[in-house]
Amino acid sequence: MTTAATAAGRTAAPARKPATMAQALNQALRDSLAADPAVHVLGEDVGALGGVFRITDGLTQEFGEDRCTDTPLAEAGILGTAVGMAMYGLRPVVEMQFDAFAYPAFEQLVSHVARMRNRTRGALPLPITVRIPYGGGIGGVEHHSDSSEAYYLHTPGLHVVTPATVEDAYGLLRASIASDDPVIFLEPKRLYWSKADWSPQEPSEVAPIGRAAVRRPGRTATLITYGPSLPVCLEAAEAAEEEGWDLGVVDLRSLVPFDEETVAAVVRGTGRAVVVHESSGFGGAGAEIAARITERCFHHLEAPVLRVAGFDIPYPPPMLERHHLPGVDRILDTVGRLQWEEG
Amino acid sequence: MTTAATAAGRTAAPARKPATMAQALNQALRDSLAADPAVHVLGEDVGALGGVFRITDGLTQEFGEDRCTDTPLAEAGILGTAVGMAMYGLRPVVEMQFDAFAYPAFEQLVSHVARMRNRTRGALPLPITVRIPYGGGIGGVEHHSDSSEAYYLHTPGLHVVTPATVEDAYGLLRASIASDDPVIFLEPKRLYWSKADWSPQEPSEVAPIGRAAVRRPGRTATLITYGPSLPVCLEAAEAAEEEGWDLGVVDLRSLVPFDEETVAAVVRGTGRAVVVHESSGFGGAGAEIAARITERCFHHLEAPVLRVAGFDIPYPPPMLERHHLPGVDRILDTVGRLQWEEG
Amino acid sequence: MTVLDTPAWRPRTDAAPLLPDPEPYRLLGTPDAARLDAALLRSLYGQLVRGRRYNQQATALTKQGRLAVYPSSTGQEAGEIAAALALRPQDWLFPSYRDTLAVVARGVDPVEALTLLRGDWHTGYDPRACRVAPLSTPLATQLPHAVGLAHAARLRGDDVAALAMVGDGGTSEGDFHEALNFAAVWQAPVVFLVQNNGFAISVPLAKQTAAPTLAHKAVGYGMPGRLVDGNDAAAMHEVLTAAMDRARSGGGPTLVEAVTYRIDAHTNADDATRYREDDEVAAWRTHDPVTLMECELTARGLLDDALRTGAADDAEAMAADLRERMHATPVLDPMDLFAHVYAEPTPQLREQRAQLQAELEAEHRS
Amino acid sequence: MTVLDTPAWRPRTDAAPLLPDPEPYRLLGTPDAARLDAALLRSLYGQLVRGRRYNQQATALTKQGRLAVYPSSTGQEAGEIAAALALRPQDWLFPSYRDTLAVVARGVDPVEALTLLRGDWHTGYDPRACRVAPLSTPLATQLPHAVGLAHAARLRGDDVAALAMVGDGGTSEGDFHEALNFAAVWQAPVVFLVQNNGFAISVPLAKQTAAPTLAHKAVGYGMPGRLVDGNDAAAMHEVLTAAMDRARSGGGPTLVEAVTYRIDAHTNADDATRYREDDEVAAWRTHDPVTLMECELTARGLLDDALRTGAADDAEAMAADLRERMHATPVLDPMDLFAHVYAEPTPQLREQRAQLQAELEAEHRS
Ligand SMILES: Cc1ncc(C[n+]2csc(CCOP(=O)(O)OP(=O)(O)O)c2C)c(N)n1
Ligand SMILES: Cc1ncc(C[n+]2csc(CCOP(=O)(O)OP(=O)(O)O)c2C)c(N)n1
Ligand SMILES: [Mg+2]
Ligand SMILES: [Mg+2]
Repeated sequence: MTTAATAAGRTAAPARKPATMAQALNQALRDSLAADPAVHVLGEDVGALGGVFRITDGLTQEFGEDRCTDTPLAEAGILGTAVGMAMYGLRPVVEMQFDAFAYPAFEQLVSHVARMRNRTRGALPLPITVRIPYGGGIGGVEHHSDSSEAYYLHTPGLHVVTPATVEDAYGLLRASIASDDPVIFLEPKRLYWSKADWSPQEPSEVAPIGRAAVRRPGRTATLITYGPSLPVCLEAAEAAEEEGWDLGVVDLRSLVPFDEETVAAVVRGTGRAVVVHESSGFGGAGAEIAARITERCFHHLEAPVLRVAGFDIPYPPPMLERHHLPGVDRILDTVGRLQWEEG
Repeated sequence: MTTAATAAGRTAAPARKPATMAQALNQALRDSLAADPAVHVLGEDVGALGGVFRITDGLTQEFGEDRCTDTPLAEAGILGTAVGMAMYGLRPVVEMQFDAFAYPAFEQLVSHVARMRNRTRGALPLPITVRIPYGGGIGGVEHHSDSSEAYYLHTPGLHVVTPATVEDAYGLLRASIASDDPVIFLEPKRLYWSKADWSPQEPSEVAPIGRAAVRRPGRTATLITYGPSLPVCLEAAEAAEEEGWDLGVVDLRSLVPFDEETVAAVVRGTGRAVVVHESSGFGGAGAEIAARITERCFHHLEAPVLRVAGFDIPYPPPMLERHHLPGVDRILDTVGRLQWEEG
Repeated sequence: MTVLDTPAWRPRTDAAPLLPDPEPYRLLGTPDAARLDAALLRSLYGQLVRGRRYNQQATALTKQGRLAVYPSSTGQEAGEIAAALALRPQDWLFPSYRDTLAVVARGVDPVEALTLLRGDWHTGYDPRACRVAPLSTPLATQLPHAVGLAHAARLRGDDVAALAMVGDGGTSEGDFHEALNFAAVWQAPVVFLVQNNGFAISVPLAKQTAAPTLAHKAVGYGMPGRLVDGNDAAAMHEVLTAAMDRARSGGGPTLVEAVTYRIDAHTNADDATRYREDDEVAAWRTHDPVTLMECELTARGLLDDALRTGAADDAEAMAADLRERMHATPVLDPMDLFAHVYAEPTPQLREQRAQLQAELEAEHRS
Repeated sequence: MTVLDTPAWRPRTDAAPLLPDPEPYRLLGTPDAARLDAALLRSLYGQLVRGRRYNQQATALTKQGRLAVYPSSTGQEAGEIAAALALRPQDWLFPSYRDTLAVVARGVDPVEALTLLRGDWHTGYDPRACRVAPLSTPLATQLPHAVGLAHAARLRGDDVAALAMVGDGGTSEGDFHEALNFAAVWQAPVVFLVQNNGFAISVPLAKQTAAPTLAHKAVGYGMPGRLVDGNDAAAMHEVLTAAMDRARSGGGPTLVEAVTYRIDAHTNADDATRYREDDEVAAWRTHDPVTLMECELTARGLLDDALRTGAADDAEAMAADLRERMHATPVLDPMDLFAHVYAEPTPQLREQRAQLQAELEAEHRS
């Protein structure tokens, strides 16, 4: 993994300067294409247009249509042909244009992508990366704001990765493409334009897939989150200081594999935890995280692990989404319910 | 619901005698077709063959091809056309031949079936019942033993129901077909041939969708389960008596809506609970149940809510499935880990 | 004679009549146009002018922040309008996200037709009352719905047919295939209209299909395929009306390919210069649906000032009304988020509803 | 001349040559058979006899509980064998769950080919070593895999083509549509073989499609469709070989429909009397692939005792060997359940592995 994230074979990259997550993802694709001739990018509008979010901008121009290919408009076909390409030894990187438009590929994903290695006792690993822009907060109309991670993390055979920072966007995408296992790479679309001082020249800072990052230490309670909700949690932690709360924030980065050790260690330290994510709460990632932490840390818990998640409703229309998305207030209200007296 | 489950319009039914779950399901379909001309059954091989499990046996002969229809072999097409039929006022009952073969219909299910009512502010409810034989234990080859409930219960807009007894098979299917909401009706295929003394003449005994049933009271700890795992849990409870444990067993019957009240009440009584299901544990139904109970009953819990589930692996081949399926021993081992000392 | 002559596999359909014409069917500017009723041409003209204006106004509303996004049908007005006019009151329209103009031409209030794109809800009109399905964003997924509804109506013995719209890109989706196959097997009273504008966002038709034409796909389902000049409102009207009549009379489904071009980009948010040449756009402007109709009317001496100004004024009035009503910010009740998920909210939803209610009251107090 | 003559929409393909013959192509029993090489006929005969015996033996193994289930290809041996023979060593076969015979004819050890159906694992052979994809149970899902692999080989500049098999029912799935479309757009070196036995389990072709023939579906993708007598091993061999050669030489994909019939039921577990008439089966027995070949050989005086007994003995030997080796119960290691889920087991899997290990040791002790 770490080698995967090294600068190997990369064309001279710019020095540390403000970059957006979109730019970091684009650089990761460019570097992966340059580093390994087996890497092929395919999807709808990834060519001349550079993708609707411009994540593949310039790749076809630089590497040619065979390396970055506009496909016909059919997601099962895209993923299904990617399976065949991987069977032949290529490393397809598939772009699904939006979260909800990955659903047509669900059978290929669950019945083949996730199972081919196991089915063949390891003879046919499928090093496929499926890039899916996910989540809301961008005023998208119906079907453009789904958080579908729970479907994927419940599917054995898939790795499920989601970056929350510019640096991780680069490093985790490089690592995902270099992985010999299929990776669902969930891109928090509302963080595409988030900026950070970043240089692709320091990929060594990037953790391998499967390691959570403690984004903020805290003694009072721990916020456990990932992807689009990280900035919200950090903001909440800031605001909590006024209440005299010292909240820690853990960024999971990878839902599968799940970094139980790190999360459990942090929660044992605080005895209180809240899991925060955008997707509907019922049967969401937060349920697994809460259940697992409780199994591991029961006697360290001063209060039940609570969850702040999207409501159990279809994603709202743009004008109402702010009520659905976990915000600072809802997070702090929940922290306030961590039974401070009884603890 | 209750009216739905009454004998209204049913053709004279046999008196109480041993019946299999398959027969009860067949009777429920027959009675629903007889009771409401809007009910239409469609799927692959549901006609002359009567379905690969014979659940639709005789329906085409009795009600004609327009009421019980063999469709072309395309699950998205089946569910998609069912959506259109429901838009026109019919009550389609769709059969998916096996769990894994419902995946091609995933987009129609998530993006339309679950959302049409909400999308149209209630103008277009979709009273569709999707019957899916699920789970393993029948020696099926790959793709014939999936437990896919976690995908459905995380999808707002769907009801998710699964019977574990002959009586519930009848009553819950009648209620599901009568429901104005889409229902994913999961049929535990290895219980198809389970028998019970049953008469369709007492449907009043049937609880409406959304009510759990306490199958066995118990003072020491509670096993929470559903569908194919109910008999295993009852067996485990029997065996536990030798260990001096008095285990209660709750049959959820409906995963959505989830009967929080009943489950929480029972767990508060015992202070210890184990959730048991066949599907992979990570992100499975058990995670939601454990997390939710813990949120509600934290101070009544003597130990963390533990889970006994299938491993986080693709469903095993027939010769190895017994190692994967939660059995009596694994359940009792887990009950034994409920921290009796510390409690 | 062998067993191969058994019905089991034998063609039940003759392929020849299913094949589309080699060239798109046209009426305007051809001798055949002579037989066209003047009143029809006048009304089509009025609708085209109105439709063009509607597209301009909706696009303008995006610039003023009154619409989240607008996928224009400028250049495709002939197809949008012909689709609506081919329907009787009891027939159903199944539009794609592109087709708000067809929805409006069908008689739905433009403000309600634009609800999805304004972002206050997912659908603004009552589909049953209007016999118009919600605008469908997931491509081609509305096609099986149209088949199912048409099939249901037929089972009920009702004289109802459905018309479903999809783009050239949408024809690549599995749902397109499954829908057309079900329709043909069930002989459902449904017509599939493919508006082929040569692009799926940035992807040109040559990367979408290698078929002779999209209309040729019909043969593989055993239904007739028709190839039409999608910018010729009269040809579109004639072909769609004939196809709908055929469906109503039990003749089964038809696939109609309308060859057209969208002058506007994919949506207001799209930058078309990244993938298409200006002179291609210019070339298609010479084949504009409004102009084609004007030429025909002029040739037949039908385009007098009354008609011209009448159409323009009517279009202006529609635009002014739309502009004004779209400037009023809709009043929304966040509690609606929980009202329609199920017939009865689950216990969990009731709890979440209460939570939001409390949050809003707190917000209000502070 | 209008803009309609611009390449954007214009047919790049002429439809006529893509259309299949009205009647299934046949060789055996026709004058054309004269040109067939005697050696080829002899070897096809041997393979057919062997294939028929293989189906009988596998079905017998289900009765003895040695196979969980067996989907027989009795009656379809010509297609199974011709598919395998059309491949060079470097080419790939993409079989459906029905096609273990093609897999065996391709050279895979029968015991390994039957692993899925015996139930000791999901795939028994190394797909890369054999250039045979795993048997695919989800219908039509293997077709896009074949397209992707063929496309990848072409991108790599390798002289490799793929042949993918599917049934008549499988053609209704969206994946069939998407795979053929991708193949045609990419001009991938792949051949699609549809074995049309007139049934999908119990569903007859008439409820599956209204197409003139399944081969006609090719036109809608811009590839040639060929209609062949699927029980005529010589015709199948010629057509598939030609299609593969065409693919290899950059000519693009071909859709081949083999008209056939399965004498056996869907699987050993199925009761075919519920949905088909005995006399239909009887009728097809008169058009049996083995018999057709025997007649041809006899007519040409090629069917001497040497050939007949040679083929029979060879088939018996294969069956005896299969019988014997399938009677040994496979020794399985439950720990394999965790070995191949990922390259590296996750922490969670390591824990679960340890749990099962402990359980088994406890079992062992007690
Ligand atoms: C299933 C699905 N995949 C992808 C998208 C994203 N998307 C929206 S419009 C579009 C292009 C559609 O092209 P076409 O069908 O030709 O219709 P047009 O926009 O040209 O009218 C794409 C890829 C979608 N809406 N649904
Ligand atoms: C996606 C999917 N849906 C349903 C099934 C269940 N099933 C297995 S075989 C079969 C019939 C297949 O018919 P056909 O394609 O004609 O092949 P044949 O069995 O006749 O060889 C069905 C419905 C499946 N395997 N995959
Ligand atoms: Mg288009
Ligand atoms: Mg078949």
